[in-house]
Amino acid sequence: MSDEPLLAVDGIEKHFGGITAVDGVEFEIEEGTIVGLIGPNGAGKTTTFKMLGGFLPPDAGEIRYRGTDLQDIMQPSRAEKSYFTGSAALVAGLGGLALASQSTPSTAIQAGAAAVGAGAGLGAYRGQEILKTRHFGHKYSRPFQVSRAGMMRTFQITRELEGLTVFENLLLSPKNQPGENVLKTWMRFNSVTETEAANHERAEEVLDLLDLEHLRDEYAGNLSGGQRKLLELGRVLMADPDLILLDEPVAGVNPTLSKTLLARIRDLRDQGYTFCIVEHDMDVIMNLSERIIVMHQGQKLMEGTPEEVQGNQRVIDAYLGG
Amino acid sequence: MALSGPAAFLVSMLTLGGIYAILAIGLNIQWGQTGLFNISVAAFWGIGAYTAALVSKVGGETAFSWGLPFLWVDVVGFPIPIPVAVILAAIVSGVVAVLIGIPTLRLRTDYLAIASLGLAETIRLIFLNEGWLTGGGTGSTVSNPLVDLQYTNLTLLVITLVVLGIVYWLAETGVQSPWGRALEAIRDDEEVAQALGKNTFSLKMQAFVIGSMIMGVAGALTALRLNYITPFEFIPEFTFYVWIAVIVGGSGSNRGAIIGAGFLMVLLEGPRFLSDFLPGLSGSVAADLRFLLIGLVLMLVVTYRPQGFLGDKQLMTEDNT
Amino acid sequence: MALELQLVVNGIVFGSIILLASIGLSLLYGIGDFANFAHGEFLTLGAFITFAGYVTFGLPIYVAGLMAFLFVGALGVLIDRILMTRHRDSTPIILLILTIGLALFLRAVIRLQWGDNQRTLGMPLERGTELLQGSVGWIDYGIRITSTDIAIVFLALVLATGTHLFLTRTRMGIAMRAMSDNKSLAKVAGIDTDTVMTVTWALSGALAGTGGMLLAMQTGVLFPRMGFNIVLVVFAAVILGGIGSPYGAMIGAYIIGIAQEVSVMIPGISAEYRYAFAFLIMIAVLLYKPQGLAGGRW
Amino acid sequence: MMTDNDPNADDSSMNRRPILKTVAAGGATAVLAGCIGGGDGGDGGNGDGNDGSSDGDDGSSDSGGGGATYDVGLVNPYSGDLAPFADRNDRGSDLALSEINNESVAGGKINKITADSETTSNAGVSASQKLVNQEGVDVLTGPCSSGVAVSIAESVTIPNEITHIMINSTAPGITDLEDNGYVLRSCPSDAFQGQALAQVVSDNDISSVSLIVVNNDYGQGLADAFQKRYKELGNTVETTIPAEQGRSSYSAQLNEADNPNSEGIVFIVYPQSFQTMIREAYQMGIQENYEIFGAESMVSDEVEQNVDPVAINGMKGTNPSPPIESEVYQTFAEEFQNEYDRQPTVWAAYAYDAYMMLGLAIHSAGEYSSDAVANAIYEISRPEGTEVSSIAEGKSELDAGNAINYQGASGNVNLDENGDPSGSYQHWEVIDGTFEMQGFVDTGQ
Repeated sequence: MSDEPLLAVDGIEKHFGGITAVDGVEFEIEEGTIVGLIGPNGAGKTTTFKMLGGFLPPDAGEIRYRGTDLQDIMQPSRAEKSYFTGSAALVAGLGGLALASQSTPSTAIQAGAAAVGAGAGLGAYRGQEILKTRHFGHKYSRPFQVSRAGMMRTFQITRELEGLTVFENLLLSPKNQPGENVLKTWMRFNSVTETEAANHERAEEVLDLLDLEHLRDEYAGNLSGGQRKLLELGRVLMADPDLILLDEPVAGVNPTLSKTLLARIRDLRDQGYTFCIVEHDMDVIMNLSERIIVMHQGQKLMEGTPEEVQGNQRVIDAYLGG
Repeated sequence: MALSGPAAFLVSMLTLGGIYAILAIGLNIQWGQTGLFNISVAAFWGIGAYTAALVSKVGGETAFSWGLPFLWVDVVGFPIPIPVAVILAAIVSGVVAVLIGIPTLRLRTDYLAIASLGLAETIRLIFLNEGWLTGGGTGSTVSNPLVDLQYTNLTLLVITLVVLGIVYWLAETGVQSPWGRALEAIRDDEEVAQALGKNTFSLKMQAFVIGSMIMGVAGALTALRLNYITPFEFIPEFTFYVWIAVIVGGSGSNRGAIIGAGFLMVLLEGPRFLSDFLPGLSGSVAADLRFLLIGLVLMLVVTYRPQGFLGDKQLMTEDNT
Repeated sequence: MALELQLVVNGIVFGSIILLASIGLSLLYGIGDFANFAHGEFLTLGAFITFAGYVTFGLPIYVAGLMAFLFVGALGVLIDRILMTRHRDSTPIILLILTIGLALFLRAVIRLQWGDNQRTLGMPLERGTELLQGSVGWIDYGIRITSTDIAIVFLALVLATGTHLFLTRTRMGIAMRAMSDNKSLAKVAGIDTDTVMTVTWALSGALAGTGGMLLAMQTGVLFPRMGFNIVLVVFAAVILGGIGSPYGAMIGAYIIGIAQEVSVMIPGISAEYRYAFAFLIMIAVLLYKPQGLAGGRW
Repeated sequence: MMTDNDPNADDSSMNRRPILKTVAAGGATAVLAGCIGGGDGGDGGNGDGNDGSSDGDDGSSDSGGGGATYDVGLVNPYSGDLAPFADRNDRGSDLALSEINNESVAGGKINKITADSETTSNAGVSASQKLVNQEGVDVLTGPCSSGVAVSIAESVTIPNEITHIMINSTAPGITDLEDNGYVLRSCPSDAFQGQALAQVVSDNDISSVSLIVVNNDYGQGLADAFQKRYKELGNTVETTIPAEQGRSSYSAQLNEADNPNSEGIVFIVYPQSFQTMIREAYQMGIQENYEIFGAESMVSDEVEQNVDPVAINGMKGTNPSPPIESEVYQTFAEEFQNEYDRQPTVWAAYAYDAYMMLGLAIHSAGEYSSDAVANAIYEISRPEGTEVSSIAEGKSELDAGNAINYQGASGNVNLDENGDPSGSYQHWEVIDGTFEMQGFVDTGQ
């Protein structure tokens, strides 16, 4: 690992129809810091966030996490590629076989047709893949790989998994759960129960940390807005990522709870986690962040320490004018 | 050679009910657990049935001529007809499910519904028109090894219940596991599941394939029950029947799926006794009234108890999209 | 030998039949946010009411068609008032199951009323007029068109245009579009969403009723499953066009109609598979344009 | 207009014969049988029908008891694709039952219990399970489509050793069922008709045809038999085009059949699809270029009444022929006309014959049980013996100790060792929009 920052954003753009939502934004996030992302409504913060998380591919520019382009992180694995290719070949091969068997009883010709079909299917699939990625600028959007790589986001409007209890929500997050392979579950692998027990333990700790023990078995759908925010943070903690993208972590949270939340975030920073936070509450963001990036109309207006941002006339104009 | 009298009727109904229960559990994994709006149940049911019919023909000759007890588990490594048929039915259904899943599982819920319905119809057309493989409209005989047994219908019931037990265990274990949790996450909000690092496409595919394999197993049992299958068994209406079982039983609950299948059997077969109470009712009017009743009950159930008997109220009454 | 142009014409005629059903289905899908599986039964009912008017009462065919338009429209209102008002907040899946129940119910009612045997409109037979006979190179062009074909296409287009005007020129139509775009916003803006839903049901039913008449005119035979048998194709057209977009549905209907007919030209594929063809096209389009052709716009 | 004779046109027939209102509406089968037979609760008997006859020794050998009821099951497609056949089966069988129960056979009456097959095997098997095991019938009749019939035979009737008389299942494959003599039918196998049809087409000097075939057991079975014979006669089949029932358009199939190499088009489809097809064919001008032929399935009132004569005039084909000139058929047709105010179809005749044979077999055996019926039914239909065609005649001959040979409305119904009657076929031509029989087909074998 060289001196490449944890996250480097380089001139990303996003257009929706004729509207330019994000226009050449660039910034960097160093490990172990809290960076704030602010701006008036419609400044493109959320779109930027989506692109960082891999949910939206940028139209131009590059996002590098630990020096690797997000597009490379989100590449389908070799296994997945061969699985798709194989399926295309299988379908076309069967098609060839069916066509041949209609017209001739000769096994050799049928086998030949099947082979030709399979080849054609394989070729057609590879061809359209190449066409798609090389010539039509197809971008991958497979955010789970970003998440697995260690960069995890929360949502502006908390999206709890309402049919799951608080405890289950927490248990869901950890990476590399052997129990998520259903065959291992059915075969009763030891690793499944062991990991599950470890996760249970950790989930209890997180519940404790966030003061949510009393809601352990409550359906997440029944939580208040603030409790959901806490749960969302808890879920991220369970996954143990390196970089946490928080989208309005204290919006709609009562002041007491909000204070707890912010204290937790600071603690976590001290433990080595890195945060990037979008927040409307200026007090919160000024108190929390070491660096602040201000966006306006899809562009980066400025970047600096809270003090610098607070005194900046352009920022004030943007907020008042926007 | 077989059980007879009312007991036999009951056995037959229980067998059919068991088959519907297996189908319902398969669908419950897809819909109740993962939120996949699959309307191609009948297709996988049919694939299972036809596979069983085809392989039973292949294996029939040799295994029969040995005069072995047909449920005998292999000793010298020679497979016996029934398990082979059932397992192969599951495998073939699974392979087809993978192929269908690749294009359709990326689609939005309701698009998936119609796409799967269309593919089901395509598969039925293949059953109907590829005579060299399926016997076409004439149908296909099933070399049922059970037919020569002392208590054919009872044996089939036992097999069905054993399969149902296995399927139920697999489904329940799956649901309770982290795998089931991840599927539920996808059902509730696929984007969140992605943000949490779950490969949602792969998980959806797993649910789709496993559910479809279970439906294929039900198909194999159906082949054994009917001994002769035609493409007309696998029309879209039967998919709706299975949906009724799942919804009425309660989405997301495997026990509910079984209860729903029981309810479905009462709904489908109960009105047969209607003419006993209403003499003078002609056969065709009775048949029409039966469907009238089925439609009515369905509307009433979803109006007054949308979560079904054992369902998760959360899932059925709140909009999660 | 099959004349290529003829296939296209056949496709346009078939597309026109499913056109009306597609528009209605798409409106319900967009505004009510659910798939109406009873739509096929609306078609059947429209056909049978046309039958009742034309054959049983001896009215002129278009008067009978008007009856179908009005009656099935009224049925739509009835269904909405009695059944659907209780389900304004239900999930799409509940509504789907509900409409499956409704479909079974309606089909049983049709059976009880008209029986299982096929009925015939008994429209006079007509040999198609030959137009444009000739050939260029290998391509034979030459088409036969009957006045029924022309009437079907004309009527479908007139109603489609009428719907277009309704949606763009009237308050109600604009309210419907607003509601399709954003339900909560429409509610906030003071639109009576309940009434809008009822009108949508009425319009959707009326269009399907007329579609049923066209179907009966084309097929010549009526039977209780006739609507259900084509409803899958209608769904394909709606999805292809983009759910909730009536204009997309119009395009979808013609694409599906033509593609089905032209698929006969592919060698080695049995004519029976043309029904499958509609779905294959639909899935292929969705893979590259997941929102359908209209892309969620009106 | 056409509604008058339309099979379900309740309204028109109701006015004229209020007494038969329920019958015309397809109603009251059980009640009707019960009423005519003396009204001793034929329908209420369902409940105790279980103990009455399920074990075979209660209601049987003791033929003296005037109140004995013999439960017979009819699995009938009241819903589903073949629903139009259900009423035909009911009418034919009810007509036979009224005669049987007037006379009483072996001192008892036959009680018909129906169940809906929905035209699918799953439902059909359930229906027959109910009839056989719940209601305890010893003889099962129906269902309609051959696929369902085979499912029921394999899964219910053969294992339960129930005599199974199929009424409309004409698939050639049924002949080869390993049924231990329990499965028989009152309609001839399509293997015979396929040959006859091939002969007719060939005799018209048409040496290459396209086939449009409904893709179910009936269509495929018949098409296969046709093709085999037609080729033997030195002709060629250009294409066989499957067509599913219930489609709204068959232009694709017709376009495929529109093949410069063929001289004729043979339709093996049901009236419903045929009406759509022939309409489209006419619009396309197919009749101008091809000779058209059809199987028996389209010989029906619906086609005669609903299809414009110009579209079908000159069309030729075959029909399993009830001997229309025969006295038996004439009597049957007349009774049928009186009862239902319509002309019978050949299917009604098959149903009628099935029940007549059943009645005679019961009387001949002197008891009602599956085995007794299965044995006796072959005996009373064989060519040896006095020819009889009504229950009264049959009873007096049998009581006198003579062997009888039942002559049915649908033909001589001589069951061969496989339980199949041999078929005799007439060829027809459409003249002025009606099917005119042109005499019997000599298949030259």
